[in-house]
Amino acid sequence: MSRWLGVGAFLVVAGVLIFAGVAVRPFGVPPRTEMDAYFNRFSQPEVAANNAVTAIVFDYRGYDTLGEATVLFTAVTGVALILRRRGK
Amino acid sequence: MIGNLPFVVCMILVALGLWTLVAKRNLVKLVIGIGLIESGVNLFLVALGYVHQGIPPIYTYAPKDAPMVLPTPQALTLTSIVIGLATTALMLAFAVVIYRHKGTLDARKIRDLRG
Amino acid sequence: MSVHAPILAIGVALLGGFAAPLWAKLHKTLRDLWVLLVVGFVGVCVGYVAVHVFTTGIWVYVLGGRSPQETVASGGFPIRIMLTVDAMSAFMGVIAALLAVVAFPFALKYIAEEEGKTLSLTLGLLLLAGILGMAYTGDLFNFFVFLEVTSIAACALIGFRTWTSRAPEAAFKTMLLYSVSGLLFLLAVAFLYGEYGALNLAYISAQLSGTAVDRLSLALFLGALLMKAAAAPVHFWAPDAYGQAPAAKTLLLVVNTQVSLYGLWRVLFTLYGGILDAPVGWLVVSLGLLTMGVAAFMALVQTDLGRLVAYGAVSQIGYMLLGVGVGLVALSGRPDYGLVAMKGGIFHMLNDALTVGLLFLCVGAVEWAKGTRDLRELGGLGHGLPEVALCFLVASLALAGIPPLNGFASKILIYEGSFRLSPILTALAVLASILLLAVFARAFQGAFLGPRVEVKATVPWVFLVSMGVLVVGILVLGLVPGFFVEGLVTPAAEALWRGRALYLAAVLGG
Amino acid sequence: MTVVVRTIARVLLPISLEFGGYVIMHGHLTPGGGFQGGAVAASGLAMVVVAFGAKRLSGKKGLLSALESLGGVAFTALAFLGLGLTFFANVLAGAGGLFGNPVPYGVNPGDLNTAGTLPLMNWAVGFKVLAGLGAVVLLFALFGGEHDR
Repeated sequence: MSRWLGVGAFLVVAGVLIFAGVAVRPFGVPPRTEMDAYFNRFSQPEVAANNAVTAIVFDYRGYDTLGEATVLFTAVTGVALILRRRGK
Repeated sequence: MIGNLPFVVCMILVALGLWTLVAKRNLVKLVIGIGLIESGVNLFLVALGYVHQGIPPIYTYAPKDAPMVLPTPQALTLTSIVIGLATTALMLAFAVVIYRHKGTLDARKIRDLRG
Repeated sequence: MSVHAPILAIGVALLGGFAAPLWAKLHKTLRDLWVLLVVGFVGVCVGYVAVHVFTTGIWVYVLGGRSPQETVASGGFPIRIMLTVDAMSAFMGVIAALLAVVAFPFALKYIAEEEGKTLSLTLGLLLLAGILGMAYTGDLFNFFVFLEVTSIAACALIGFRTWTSRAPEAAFKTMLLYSVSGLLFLLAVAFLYGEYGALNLAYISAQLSGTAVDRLSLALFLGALLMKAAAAPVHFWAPDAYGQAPAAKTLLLVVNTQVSLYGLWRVLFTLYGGILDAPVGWLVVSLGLLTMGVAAFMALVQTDLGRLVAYGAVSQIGYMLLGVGVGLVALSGRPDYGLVAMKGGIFHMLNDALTVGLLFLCVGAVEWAKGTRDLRELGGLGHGLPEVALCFLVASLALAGIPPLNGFASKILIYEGSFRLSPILTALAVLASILLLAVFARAFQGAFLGPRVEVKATVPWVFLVSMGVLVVGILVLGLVPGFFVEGLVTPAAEALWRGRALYLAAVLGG
Repeated sequence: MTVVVRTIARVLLPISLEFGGYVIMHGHLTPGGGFQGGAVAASGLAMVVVAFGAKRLSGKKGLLSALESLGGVAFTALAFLGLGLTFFANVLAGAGGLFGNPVPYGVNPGDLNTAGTLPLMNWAVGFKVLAGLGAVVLLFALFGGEHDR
């Protein structure tokens, strides 16, 4: 009984997700590109970088990268904490 | 025309990941389920940035006058991949410690914490 | 330097976390001093930000621009990440900083050197930085990044006691839930990015038109943040997590839950404030009632003091959801009682931080002195540890909402607001409070009353100072609540209630 | 592991480190950057752990964690460098000094001495990722070995 309930709930969620994939917007034709067009246009004059992705990662959204580096650092610290030997 | 097929495939990946979380009881398989959801979301993000006939947003020796794909989703995906890696590493560390204590990875057999 | 105060609070906490292991390699005392210095500095920055925001309004800080106030590029859309600190964010920051200032000195004494003190202090600083980052950011993807920082740091701290099998188990469970919550959040952000090509909260909020995809994103946001805030159907990770983490760090976990709630308020009131309808509010209200009921009943049957307090903490989440949920239901017409209930819910966040924090510190002190938290083995500690017993008593009464303590001050506002919406809500909330009183009376009797027993160790004065600060806070907030409600809570509640237009204007101009 | 694996690991380690360094160095010109390059280099470290066993490298744990902390501190310090304007402001880009050459708009062959703080941040993050991933692999390997014995 509860098993079929679970399967039903899962099917509903999967159906909603797939519907969302169809409904979101046509593939390959982004409707709003002001921000990305700005990045592609100005990453060279403003940041002096040919690679717009790196310009975003380290300049326009550099703060996200700081957070990301923190996540990695946190995870390594966490693994070190979890796998430590006690009494050392 | 492939229509929205890429988005649908990403959503199917997410759904498969959710199914793994609901149906499987092995801790490592649960971690794999999280990984599946994450791959689905990351692919979805990258697919959102695609522009028809687009080239990578890098100017070094780029072809002239081709449209560039959107760079932001690629940057976001990079961030989210690293976050996923961190999550996976930590969860596997917990799984390893649980295995050492209990000698099993079956989630049904390790439940001390109930109620 | 003062123009940079919001980012200094976060940046210095991150720097403190990165550098703490390096100091520990030089000398352990240097590391302790460093941690205290960093926490103190962060506290000062947060306080400065709060005073500034409460007196002059929303503080926007653009990261990486030529000037901190250059919010939009030519064309009228924001391109860089920005911090947007309004009264609600500042209020949340104050709660976080307050508990951090109390928790870190306690942790310095509580965690033994050979049990990984350096690593846990590092994780504590990173958790603090993540919480502040979540509270201050005005960018959806950035919120996700810091959500993950807090998730990972919190789970590592939950798994701290690796020599027991329960801690890694609780940590694994929590991490699973947190990962799913983070990924749902990211999926919601991805949908919104696909529709509007932007990540800035205010900009997306101005563009939202209420399509099917927008509503799906709202559902994903709700699921993600409620999961992380330990609301009822998915609350089961919280007692395990709170019970297993070291007591001093549990304080930060409590704030972590609250900042997820803050994220929920932000999404509901600011991001979706323009298109929200009452059913979402009723959903939040019913989840709130469910949470307080389920948690109070579960607390009745606990035999572990830590888990009992943890269920008490979960039940308080229900009151916050109820208070703010009533405000959500009333959002379209904006009658007065909605604001009253919201004031109660938001004031309760501060009160809950203090009372639950104090309870967890008491549990930590009991475990320090006695080596166990099992209520069947405890008893008679009131003779050996009178100060701890007093603190526990004050905190339990405050949690159950007995006047003149602070829990009453906020609960009465919630009751008042929810009564005008429907008396049934108030009746259920009062019932849950009575149940909690019974639970904590039993806990107090089981742990502290009874024949005198020997205690292994006396409680160090640092513990008592930390606990004393919280007791003073509880008493002050309970005796003169009007001052704080006027000065702190009302601006914060107003920022959500009517502040959406101001928030958008501060970022987008005009 | 056998002598074949060890020899190949000896040969491949410098290559993977060098390729990682290349990816980090050209992060602002070609696909790649600090994270990707760091991961490439860390794969070399993982190979060494597999080939020679974690025991022989257990003394390097402290070094790796210190390197990771240093990378994080350096990255944050570079972000603080912009504090004259705002946190994370790229004060070196186009300023004429280190990595300060300007870049015109359009397709060009690329100049290493551009992009201001970006290459420096790439290096900081690269070292951080190299040390972090290396430390994770080493910790897992050490823990498993302890358990089997």
